[in-house]
Amino acid sequence: MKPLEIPTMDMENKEVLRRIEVGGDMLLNMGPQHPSTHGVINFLVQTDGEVMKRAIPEVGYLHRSLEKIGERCTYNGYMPYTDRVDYIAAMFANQGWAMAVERLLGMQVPKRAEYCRIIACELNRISSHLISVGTMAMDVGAVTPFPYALREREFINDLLEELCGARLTYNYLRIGGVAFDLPTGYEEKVSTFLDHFEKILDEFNRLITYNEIFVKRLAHLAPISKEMAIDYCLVGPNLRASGVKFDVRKDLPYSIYPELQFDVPVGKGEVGTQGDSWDRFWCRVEEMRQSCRILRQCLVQIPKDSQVMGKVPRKIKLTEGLEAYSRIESARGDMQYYVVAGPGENAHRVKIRTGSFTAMGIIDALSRGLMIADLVALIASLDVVAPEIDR
Amino acid sequence: MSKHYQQDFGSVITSRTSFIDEIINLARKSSIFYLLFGLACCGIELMQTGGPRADIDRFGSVPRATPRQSDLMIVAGTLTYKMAERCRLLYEQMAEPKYVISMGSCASCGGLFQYAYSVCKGVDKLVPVDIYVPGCPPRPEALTEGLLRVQDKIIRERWFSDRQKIGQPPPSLGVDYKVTA
Amino acid sequence: MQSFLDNLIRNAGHDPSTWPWTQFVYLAGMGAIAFVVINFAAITAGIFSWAERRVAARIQSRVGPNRVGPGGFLQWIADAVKLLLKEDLVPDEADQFLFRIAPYFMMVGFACVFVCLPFSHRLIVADMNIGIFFIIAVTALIVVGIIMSGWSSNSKWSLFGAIRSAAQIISYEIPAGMALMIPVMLAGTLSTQGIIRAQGGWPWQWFLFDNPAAFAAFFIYFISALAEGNRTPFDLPEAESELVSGYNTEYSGMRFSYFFLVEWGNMWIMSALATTMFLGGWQLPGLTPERFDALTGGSAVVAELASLALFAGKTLFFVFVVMWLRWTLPRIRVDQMMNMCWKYLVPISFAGVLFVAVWMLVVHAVPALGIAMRVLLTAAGAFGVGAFVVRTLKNIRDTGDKFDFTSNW
Amino acid sequence: MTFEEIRERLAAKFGGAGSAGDGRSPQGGALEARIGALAPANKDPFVVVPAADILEICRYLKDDSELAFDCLMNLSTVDWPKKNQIEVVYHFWSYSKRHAFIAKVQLDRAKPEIASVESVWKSADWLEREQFDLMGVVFTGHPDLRRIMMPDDWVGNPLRKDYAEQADWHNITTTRENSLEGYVRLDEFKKKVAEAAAAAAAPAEKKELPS
Repeated sequence: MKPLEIPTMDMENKEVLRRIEVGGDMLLNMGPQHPSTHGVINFLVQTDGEVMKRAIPEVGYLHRSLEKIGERCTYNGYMPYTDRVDYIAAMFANQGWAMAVERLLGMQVPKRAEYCRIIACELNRISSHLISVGTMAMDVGAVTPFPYALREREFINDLLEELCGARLTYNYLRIGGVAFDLPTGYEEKVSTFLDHFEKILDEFNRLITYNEIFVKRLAHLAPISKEMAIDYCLVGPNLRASGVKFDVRKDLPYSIYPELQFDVPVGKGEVGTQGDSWDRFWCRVEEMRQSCRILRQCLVQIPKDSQVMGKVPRKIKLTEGLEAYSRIESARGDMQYYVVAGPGENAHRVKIRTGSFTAMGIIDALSRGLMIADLVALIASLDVVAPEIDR
Repeated sequence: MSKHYQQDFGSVITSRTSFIDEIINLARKSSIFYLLFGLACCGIELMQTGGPRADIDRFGSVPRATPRQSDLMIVAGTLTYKMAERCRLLYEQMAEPKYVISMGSCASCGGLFQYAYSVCKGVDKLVPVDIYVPGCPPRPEALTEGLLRVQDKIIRERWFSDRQKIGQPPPSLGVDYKVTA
Repeated sequence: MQSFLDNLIRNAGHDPSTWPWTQFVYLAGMGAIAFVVINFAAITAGIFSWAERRVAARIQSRVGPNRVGPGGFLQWIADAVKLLLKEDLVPDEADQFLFRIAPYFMMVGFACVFVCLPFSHRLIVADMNIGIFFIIAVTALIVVGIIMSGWSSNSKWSLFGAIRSAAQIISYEIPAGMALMIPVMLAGTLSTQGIIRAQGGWPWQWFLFDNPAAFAAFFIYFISALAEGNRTPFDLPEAESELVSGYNTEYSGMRFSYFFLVEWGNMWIMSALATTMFLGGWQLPGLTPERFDALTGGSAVVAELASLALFAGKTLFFVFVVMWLRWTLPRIRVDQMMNMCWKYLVPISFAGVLFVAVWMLVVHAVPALGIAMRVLLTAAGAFGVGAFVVRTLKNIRDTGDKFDFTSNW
Repeated sequence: MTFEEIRERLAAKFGGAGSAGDGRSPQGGALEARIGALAPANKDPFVVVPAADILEICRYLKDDSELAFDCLMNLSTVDWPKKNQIEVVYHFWSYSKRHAFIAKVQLDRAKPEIASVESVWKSADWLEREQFDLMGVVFTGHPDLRRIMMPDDWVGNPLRKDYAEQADWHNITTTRENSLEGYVRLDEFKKKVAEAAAAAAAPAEKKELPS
């Protein structure tokens, strides 16, 4: 075995450092292994004592070449990889890919399959937001909400496992439908869970959302104005917390969302400025409640037939250069797939535009003048997930 | 501990441990602090393992954020080349005796990402791995099982003699990790 | 101490004053007592580490350590043995000497406090007449240890932790000290035993319910003690989610276990001090200190044990409250921490001292006013406890509590 | 507004009346036309604009009160080795008007260079850095153009179709050795043993037959 020649971690050779004038300040290297960077993200923090001058995010520690792999796989074969784009909300990544390819094929999905998709997705949205709010509370220092979130997540994992056999990387959706129909008695199980979960949400609010210290920590922290949020292309709850009432499910309705009643929670600056970190937290908590509402409607409205797969050719072959763009509302916001079809059975180019990627870009601008403890809360409030940034 | 002598695991020392060794090993195995090193998808299952249902704390394992205080590095998830040197650095920052669990197929061999240009095909190219936990990602139960296998390994070790790792000798440690700035 | 040994030797039928080497006998006796005290401190700290993990697990609806010994009780021994046997790692770029010596500073500062912490009516190492002053002075050594460890580690996270800790502990010493002055004024002595003797066994005889300023001082002291002990919501020096592990980031093995020990041992100190100063210490209800002194034989032993149990019970309750707070509250930010100290706690504690001075004159003139205030405050305290119980029951009714005490223990 | 209306408005401003071009070849249309025709055959129609004008067009798209594209949703690049082109695809979105638009720029594959639109939309900052890293498109005027995903000393642009992976990176091999090499399945092994036994037995039988 050849001895490994790993380069010395010579910070002076890092290109990014040439762009900071450190002067008399301290340069702090936060991450990639740090308890609250939410995965492997590196922050180069220029600080003057506790107060930061600037925090530069360095990403790419989890760049897994998913876009290149998309060019090598068949359309169906890429579905498991999309799970890994956003492992906390894998169902949405599946849905985005399925919708993009369905768009290329120009096909319709059976009604029941759409309902199955939405049930799976909304359950996944709850579990994703649970991780988000739990880790946010943990980063602010309250440890207990996180195990609570994990406990509720386990129930959702059980439900999704019954549906598709996996706890995290579901691979449930197929191009043209879903892999499996709902198991018998699934509706009752989901509604039992929802009864339980809505009570837990109230308890969650009592425990942490309106906690005095928690509010003091997060109110007025790093507010993002409407214009700034749009300029930096923030999406999802981050954008809505800033006061932009935009939800792909409502404004560019896809799937069966037009048939469902739900509200879009918008940040109101209830305890501080509009668009501050507390608003982003609150938006996620409220979205969980709305997801419960959607799920209850889906369980009632779901058609009773059993067709869950549309007619899809066995080998999907498309004209070269045909391209499609799909937008869905993922747990982390507007998730977009840009697919260019290749000559054979695989795509020529897959580009995944994710919410975390742009959310990460704003941290440099927002971090000026915050404290180190605030940076941690800010990262958590933007709810970034490392593989979604890096893909 | 007699049942452990009958098993043979690679080249790990499985000879009879002394009474003092046994007492020490009992203590060591019941207090394995693991490094919070969630890299990717497996990191979520690692959190769930510490969470209410699987609760790895029952076995005395708590997460530590700093490598200095941890005994076990659970490499949970895909290791990219950009991350590789950090992983090695963290391993070398840990105090002996230290153990490594490679969690999930990405960490074990690259897994799904064999075609990927940026993924390191297996963490054992960098650090000596004690236990491989298969799965993509492994369930919390599987990781708990991995922890129990580490405990099995610890209890058969002789504290007062040199430790020996499975497979190849540990990679050369002659790397200068001076961190400047 | 000396008189205790003298008594012991006289009981055995010798006269120590005739011995030529009495000083060495005293020294050996002190050594034995120091050994006992340090072991008590270490063992309680260890047991608290287990208790904290179980309490945390219960709060987070987990199980917690349950594999080593009954209910995982021996977990702390396993941790200790493992930490002692780990490689003693000193970073290459650290200041070797300071890095090695820093944990001992903390240990010394922590162990010395036990010298004048009472445990029961007679159980105290030395009932110094400057007891409280000694405790406040000696705890400051812990800050020195923390700053040394943070500085010598040559790690930025450690440095952050150390500087935060310095700012925090030095700031909160002031309100804590001022709050402790109020019982000292009421009792008219700095000795810990003297302060307990000045109170009584029943709640309305405690200094906590003596007057509004003392009532406030208790909470000021408790908050400041949390801050000095680096407990949530003031765990900024080792904030795990911000600074990786704070001032002890670079420590491993045995030296890290000292930090461990001091953190949990401090919980006993802060709780015991709160019990001593505000909650009547070991005072048994219905048994005045004078009657206690007069007891002899078996009844004295029983009373001694009862007072020990009462004191330990009150202290352990506060230890539990500290743990409970830690696993419930978020952490505050460093500027909020300083704001709270200098803008609120310090002025209130100073005003409290002045108020108590005036109050003592008033009560001296009109004793009935003092009794009325005690009754009022005790009633208020009882109402608070009642309201808390009602609220808790309502929460349990709303969401349910599914803990099963029989399994998984 | 629909795609067609937006294109008309752009064409009115930038002089291209729109003509024969099929959208894939900007030179095919009228030479003075700076806004290419829509490509309606596709799922999402798009227009092709010349690289030199991208900054000007983007500014207009953002500032015009009717168009008001306040958000650059996506910026991606597509490598076409056969046509020797790299396409840069801009997806615009307007939150105030709720309409979308897609523009493409075709660059030379050997030397892809285009003006950065970071000054128009801040979100372009990271999106452009990503494409610079993975596809090697140089965005002139970008304030902080450096690799984002790959390490600083990485060689090549991975998303190019002709990208070849290196054999090792800092002495870490990029392939996984097959640990099962040299092993065979048990039933195949048994079959082989049986064959070998048969082969060993066969000559003897052959010897026997003639005799």
